[in-house]
Amino acid sequence: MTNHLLSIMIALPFLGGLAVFALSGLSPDMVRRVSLGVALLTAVLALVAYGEFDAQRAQLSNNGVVLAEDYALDAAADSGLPVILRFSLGLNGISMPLVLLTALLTPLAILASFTGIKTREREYYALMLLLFGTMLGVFCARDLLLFYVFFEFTLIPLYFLIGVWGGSERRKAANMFFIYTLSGSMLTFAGVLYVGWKASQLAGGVMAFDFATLSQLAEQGLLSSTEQWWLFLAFFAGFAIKVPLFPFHTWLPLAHVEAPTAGSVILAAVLLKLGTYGFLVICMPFFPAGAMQWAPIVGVLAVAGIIYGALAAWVQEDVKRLVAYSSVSHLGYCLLGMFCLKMSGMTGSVLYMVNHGLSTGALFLIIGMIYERYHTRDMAKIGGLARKMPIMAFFLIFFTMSSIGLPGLNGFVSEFMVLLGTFISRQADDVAAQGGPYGIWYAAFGASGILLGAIYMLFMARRVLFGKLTEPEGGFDDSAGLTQDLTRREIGILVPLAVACIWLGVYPKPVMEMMEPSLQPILATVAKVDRSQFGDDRQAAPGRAVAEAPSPSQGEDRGEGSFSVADKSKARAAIEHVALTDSSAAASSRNKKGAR
Amino acid sequence: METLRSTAIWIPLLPLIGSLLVGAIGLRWLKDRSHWLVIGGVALSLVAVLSVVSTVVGEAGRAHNVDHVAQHEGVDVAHTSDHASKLTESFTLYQWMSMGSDSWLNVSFRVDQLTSVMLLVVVPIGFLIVCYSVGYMRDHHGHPERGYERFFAFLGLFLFSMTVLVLAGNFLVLFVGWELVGLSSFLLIGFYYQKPEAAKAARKAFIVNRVGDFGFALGIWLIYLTFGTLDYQKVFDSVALAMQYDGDTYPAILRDFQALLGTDRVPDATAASALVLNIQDRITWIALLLFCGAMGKSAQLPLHVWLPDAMEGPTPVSALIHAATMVTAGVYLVARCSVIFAASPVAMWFVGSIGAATALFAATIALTQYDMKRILAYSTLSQLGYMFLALGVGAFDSAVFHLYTHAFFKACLFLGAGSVMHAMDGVIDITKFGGLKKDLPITYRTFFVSALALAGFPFLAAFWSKDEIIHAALAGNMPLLGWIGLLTALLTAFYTFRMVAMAFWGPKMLPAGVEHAHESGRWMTVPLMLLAVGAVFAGYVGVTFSDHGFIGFLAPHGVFHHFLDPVFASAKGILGAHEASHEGYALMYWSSAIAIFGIANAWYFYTKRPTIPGAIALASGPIYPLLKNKYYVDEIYDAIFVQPLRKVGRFFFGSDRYGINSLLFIIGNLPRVLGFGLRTGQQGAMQGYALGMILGLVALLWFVLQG
Amino acid sequence: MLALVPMIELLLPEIVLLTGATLILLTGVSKTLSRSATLLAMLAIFGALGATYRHNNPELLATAAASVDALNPGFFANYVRMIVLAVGLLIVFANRHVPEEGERAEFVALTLYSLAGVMLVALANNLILLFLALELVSVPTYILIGLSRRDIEAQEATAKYFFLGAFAAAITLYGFSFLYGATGQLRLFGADSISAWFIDGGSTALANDGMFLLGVLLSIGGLAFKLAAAPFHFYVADVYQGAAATVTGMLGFVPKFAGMVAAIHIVGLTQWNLSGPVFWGLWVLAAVTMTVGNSLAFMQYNVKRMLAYSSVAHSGYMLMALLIGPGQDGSGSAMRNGLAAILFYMAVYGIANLGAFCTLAWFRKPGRDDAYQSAELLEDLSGTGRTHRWAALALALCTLALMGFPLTGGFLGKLYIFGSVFASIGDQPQHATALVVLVAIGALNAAIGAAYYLRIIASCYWDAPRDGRVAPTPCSALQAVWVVCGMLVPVLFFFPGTLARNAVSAAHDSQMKVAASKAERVAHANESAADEVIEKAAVHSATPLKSARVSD
Amino acid sequence: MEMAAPQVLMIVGALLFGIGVIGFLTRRNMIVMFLSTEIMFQGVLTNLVGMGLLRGDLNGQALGIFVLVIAAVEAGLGLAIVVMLYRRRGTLDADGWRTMRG
Repeated sequence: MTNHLLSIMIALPFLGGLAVFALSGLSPDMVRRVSLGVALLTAVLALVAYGEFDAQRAQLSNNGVVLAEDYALDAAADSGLPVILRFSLGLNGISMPLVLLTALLTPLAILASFTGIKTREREYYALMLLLFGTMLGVFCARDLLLFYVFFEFTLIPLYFLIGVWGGSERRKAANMFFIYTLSGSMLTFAGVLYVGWKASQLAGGVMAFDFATLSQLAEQGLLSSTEQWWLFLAFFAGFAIKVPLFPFHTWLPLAHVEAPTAGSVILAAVLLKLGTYGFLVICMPFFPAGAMQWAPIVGVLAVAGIIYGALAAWVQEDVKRLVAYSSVSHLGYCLLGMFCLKMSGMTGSVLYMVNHGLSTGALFLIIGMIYERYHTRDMAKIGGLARKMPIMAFFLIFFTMSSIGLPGLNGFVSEFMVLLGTFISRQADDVAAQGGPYGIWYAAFGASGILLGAIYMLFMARRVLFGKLTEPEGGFDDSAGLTQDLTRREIGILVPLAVACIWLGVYPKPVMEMMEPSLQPILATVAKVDRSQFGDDRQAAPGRAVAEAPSPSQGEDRGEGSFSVADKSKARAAIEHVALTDSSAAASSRNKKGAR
Repeated sequence: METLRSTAIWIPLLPLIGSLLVGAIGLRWLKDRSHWLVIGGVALSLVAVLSVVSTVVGEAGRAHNVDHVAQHEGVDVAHTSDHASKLTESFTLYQWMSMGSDSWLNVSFRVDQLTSVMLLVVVPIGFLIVCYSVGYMRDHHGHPERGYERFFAFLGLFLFSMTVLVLAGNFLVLFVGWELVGLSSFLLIGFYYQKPEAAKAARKAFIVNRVGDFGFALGIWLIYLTFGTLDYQKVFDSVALAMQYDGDTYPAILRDFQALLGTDRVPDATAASALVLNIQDRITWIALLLFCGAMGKSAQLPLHVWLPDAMEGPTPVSALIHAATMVTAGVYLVARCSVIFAASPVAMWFVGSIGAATALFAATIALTQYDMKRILAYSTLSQLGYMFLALGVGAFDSAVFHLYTHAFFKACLFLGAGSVMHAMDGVIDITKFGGLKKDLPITYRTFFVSALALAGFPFLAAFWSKDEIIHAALAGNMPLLGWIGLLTALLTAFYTFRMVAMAFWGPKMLPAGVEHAHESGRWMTVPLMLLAVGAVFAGYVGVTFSDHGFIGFLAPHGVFHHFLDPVFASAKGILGAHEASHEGYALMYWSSAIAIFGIANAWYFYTKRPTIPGAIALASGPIYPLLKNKYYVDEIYDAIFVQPLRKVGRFFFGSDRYGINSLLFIIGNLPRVLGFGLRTGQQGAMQGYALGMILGLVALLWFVLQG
Repeated sequence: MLALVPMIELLLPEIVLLTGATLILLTGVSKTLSRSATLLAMLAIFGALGATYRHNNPELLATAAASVDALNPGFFANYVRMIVLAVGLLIVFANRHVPEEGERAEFVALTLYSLAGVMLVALANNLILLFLALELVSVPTYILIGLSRRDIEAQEATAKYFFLGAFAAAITLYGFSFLYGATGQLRLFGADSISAWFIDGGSTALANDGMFLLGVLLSIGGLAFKLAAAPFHFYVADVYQGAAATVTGMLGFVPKFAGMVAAIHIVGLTQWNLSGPVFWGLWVLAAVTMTVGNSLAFMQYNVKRMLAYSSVAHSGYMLMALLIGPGQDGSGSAMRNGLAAILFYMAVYGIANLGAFCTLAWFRKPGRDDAYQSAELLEDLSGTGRTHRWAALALALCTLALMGFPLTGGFLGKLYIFGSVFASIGDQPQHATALVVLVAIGALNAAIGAAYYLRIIASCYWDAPRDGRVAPTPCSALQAVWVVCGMLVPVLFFFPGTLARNAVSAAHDSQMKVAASKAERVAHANESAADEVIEKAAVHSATPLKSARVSD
Repeated sequence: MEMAAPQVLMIVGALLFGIGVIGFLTRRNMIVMFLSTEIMFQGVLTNLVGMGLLRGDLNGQALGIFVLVIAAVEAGLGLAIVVMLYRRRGTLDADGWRTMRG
């Protein structure tokens, strides 16, 4: 079974969804149970996959994958086909945590829909399962075309989930979501084909899309840096909208506000990660030069998004929109860390994907629980709920804290690592001899998010939980069998997320060790890019470069034990390049010295 | 050492376990017995603290002796014996964050003399306050307040966080504790969440702290950028090394750096020299950024605004967190990083100035307030100002000393205020009651003693510590700070006794609705008395016997300072260690006089001639309203930061909806526009279609045959 | 040269089909007999398929083809035959409910004639045969539209289609006359043929020869009408709207396929060596066609018109592949082959398009004149996702295929087309930027397409059902067709192999024919003396256009 | 100026084709429009004959004959359609048939 574990894991929800859709005799209650059962079974498979992954971890080094499967769809040996669709799957250290995240959240989202979804249950749960399988497929795909197929197919279930079970403006939201993301990914599609064509030179003239071949392209000099620039742009179009990176984020608040709870949860927790995942496993290793040319721009947009999203979140009255804007802000971190060319930043970035999924997913779940009771998310209409719903209040505070990066909870670790990586980005080290693309100002501005994040999240928590009790007329709606405070089912949904938050906050080492072997090659590839070729004149002249010069201890005419003046000035020049890359910072540091 | 370390781990864990258990089962099963778990946890933790501290004292004594020998033989202090370094070494609990290539940021603790002092402040006082809360969080009939178990869970959480903060072995863990105490503070201030002011104050505290933490975090990253590590000792020793460097001692420096940071980081002399220059360049930035965090946590100007509002929390919280322990974390930070600060004259100047300014500023505000807890809060600000003043002039041990004495009398004052409040049914405005001396005898006595201590009355706790600070300031290169300190001392004595006079002296007066004023129960009075004892005697650990004169046989700089000496040795080394005499007898006379003068004035103004204050207030013109309204800082912040930022937020949200989305709308409707234009060609007439076809064909022909 | 036996051998599928059609026509004399029309048509189609299958024998083809030079047998023709017959079978079934009782025989027969026309277009190696085949495709369709519905819209559609079709046919023919005039040949490929002549002249001087170019352009222009490429697309929406939905399904496929195959022949005459201006002409044609089609479809709320304009856009996508052709030397990979992409796309498009129109026909509503008519407006479809789950699902799948969405064959169609354009950059690096830009335009157009296709899906699934709005057509044949189409659409994604491989070999075959003309011509030229070349050159120098210009 | 026969035929053919196009575009009566397409076909025919003359073979004429046949077929069909349209509307004005548009 382990030979086909991943395909079974992906196929199971598909088949389950189909069964749920086709079996018209099932009562709504049965539909719920069957879907939950299928989802849980899939999650168990994901866990089994993790067990296998753990056992075969040694294979991860050098871009290796675990549980690899590779079938060519419908291709005979004498294939004269234009393109061979390869169904090739595998898990590496980046996809494993995301698969686990998906496998954790989707069953919970299904469970959370039990009381909220009252119409057309069969279709609803079928779509949820379909979405589940597709998301797993994206993360397991080891072939660009397969990745793209799954990536794009996620649109369909969510389109219906928003469009049918959404709020009052659901049509607008679903349409905007679908068309906007699809427009971007059509350009990505063009990019995919271009890459495939380029890779045909390595694959005997047949278009090839498997990750292993594609990663050779740049290395073998088959993609010029201009081509990589354009290819990055093409993939950027799809991924940046998906992430969403400022200023392509406007579909997100709308989609979140209108989506049903489970839709929001999945959207925030997993679907947005498809974009960041794409950047990480496709853009960076396959177009390293493109990535490095774009890194400063992505960085600026990410920082802008962090601040923009945070400030926009602060003025929201709708809780869901507030959290949606917070996602814009948070995913800015994710991208900022990704391109900093430091292991800490990249690890933090992947961890951020998981953590954002947990905490924001949980926040959306809680908001959904409130909404089911009061049918409003307007903070002017609900307030002081802590009095009536202490358990809910506990969880809301808990996940708020997780979201604003309180140490001990998951958000902090990733936020800290991302910002640390960004901060030290410019410094040269063994991996990146030229240093990373960011000056310290990226981190300095980005870090303002930790302040702004606290402001808007606590603003929300204060209004919803604290102060005078405000409820809509008639109190809470108990028609669905809900109690005033959270029911046991709802607590059961939130507890696993809370446990995961604590675990990742206190002891994330296993997850980091899982990621590292797979991040290493990506980092190495990107770090090898010579950024001076495209006019990055601020390249670091690091201590390393200095170190390569004859050191005083080796010099013949210098006695051991004293620096010459020349050494000192050289070192100083090096330092000013390394550390305070922005001229203003350099100047201010000189002033400080003068003052002393 | 091993037992020391394994014991140290339990210091934070025990309160945490108590807290988690209470949180999990308190509401349903423990109910009004919830306190037992936390008290038990803290008590055990206290035992662990005592054991740890005794070990440290023992170790320190041995190390001191070895050091002594070493110094005699002229060996460099930085790399002497193993004994000396054992206490400064941090020990790793587990690896936390991966920095790539198998280097990790660890969760590590460090137990040294400074930690011991802090633990001795935090845990015992915490224990007393937990006990006090058992009485306080109940009504007169002994029924617990709503959220009783929650309160104890939070207190336990706080003690966990605070002990993590002081036990931290590197900057990362320090930051963790730093943020966690912020969380506990947030939760406890917002304990009465139904009160909008409490909710608001909680949020304000958290956010203002985050402002400081923003700088703090940047400082930590800058440290990592410079040193490639966050471990305290490596950082401090590197700074010390870099400051020692004078261009001639290259081989030793290279060897030392390699020993400290590893050969990967410092492969050769060039790298070492680069590192030295880096450190020299950035040390000021690092110090200032770290100080940002300290300003936030210790509520120094201009980030002081949250502390007075934090008094919305239950009084034990104010005593524990917002007077005795958490707010001193900033002082602890600077003291801990004394080497870094000492290496930067700018930073030292800045710290001292901010401290002095806050001390004076807060004292002036305290003169005009009527809310007992707020007066105490401003007083806390002011005393913290003293501590920073001390740090700024290089008197690190004096600052820690003051921190230590302050914890006792300020906690006692707060708890006394809480006892008053408890008796007055929650009223805390000193204009509403008076003359409580008789009804609340224990509260009055303990309060009075602590007030004397705060005022700097001779031979009580603050007398020694404050004097030391002023003395150090006057002796240093910024004597102005010393004069400010003296002025503040006067104000302190005055406003403290203004409060005492209005609340306890004079004719008896009770707020409306309160029939009798009851003295509080045992749970509350015992801690009060214990703390009052501390307020009297705590100062004596910092006093040494001298052979001069009458008073002079007691002089500052005693056991306490010797104990701490190793911690601040390298900082003092950098500062040039002006071993001035500690015998500022003249100053001791003067400050005693000032304290007594202030107390006497307050007594005169508020018991003998109660009309005078009003007259002065009237006569002062705009000054009184300015002080009464706390210099309008809140309003200014609101106008300068909050409102503009919200406007920007609204603008952003608007530009999303009307800017970006409109643009998208336009782009999205380009096909529609195009289709609308093309549709004019679709008029349904076949001849029109034929015309279109012919024109198109001609255009095609023309296009191709032309080119 | 008339070689009757090989001719019959080579034309067997067409002969079977046409014989069947004629027999069916004869059954029209009696109502009882005409009931069997569909059955007979099925038999005829299966017979033709069998004959085609027998043709997939290279030796047989080689011996037969050697003796008949007006035909162009081979895998290309066979592929076209198979696709046309397969889709044709679906078309026949789909239309079972359309004709009135008395007209069934004629209706079915005409359908078969039209199908035979497409097959002959593929088979034609001669301008005369090509022209006749094209007319054989179109003339029956004029009548079919008229027969399909009784109301005024169908008649208007007939009139428009007929008049404009005749107009376009004249243009095509005019182009043919210039092709003949420029070369003196009627054969398309082979030793003495238009394409061979083209090589002879050397690629530089004569490639730009005005008359030849004029011929190619006019022919393409006329064929663009069949393709519904801009600016010959005007009629599309009106005609599609007017015809019955199932007939529209046929109109979207049969004439378009015929036009595309003919265009492949015509452009193939240039040895796929498009000179600068022609390249740019086709480039603009492709870009404009996509954009115009999608923009107009974007405006529609009538599903039939929307799909009509979208068919314009699909022609645009296929023109992209036509632009880059199969590569010049025949050595390129399968991906490089634009023709293969077209052939694959056409099949998928035909199926998805037919499926969509069949579901529309299945959702019938009461129309004018007491007759039922198919669902037309978006609002007619509202709620069908709940009331008719499977039909709506089939419609959604077909729509997704038209959109080019993954897990449908349409995705692969787009993939092959865009991919072939990229792959051709290797051959023509001078056009790299132009081709990349064209793909980008294509990609953006696909996004526009998604926007309006989504409306169909949204109507089915989002809107509440309206009582009595639509009811299913009681025709199990029709139902079977949309079931088959709905199933084929994902199947073609997962198992594209057979179809794609056949498309590749068909395209390769066509490419070989072109290359063979070159080879044969070269061999021939070696035999004849150099003076013949000189003579020919002299003739060319006296080409009419040039001399006319001189005489002016 | 003397012109060779092929060129004359080609020019005449082009003129006929052009006249047909213009007639198709300008005349409203459907029968006249239909006749105009016929004239276009005749123009093509003339052109073909001229080309055949130029090339000196019969291929052109052969194609021409088929063109005639097709033209006849279209004529039959066209007239039937015209009759059908006339029956429906009672007019042959092409402008009357534009109910579908947009």
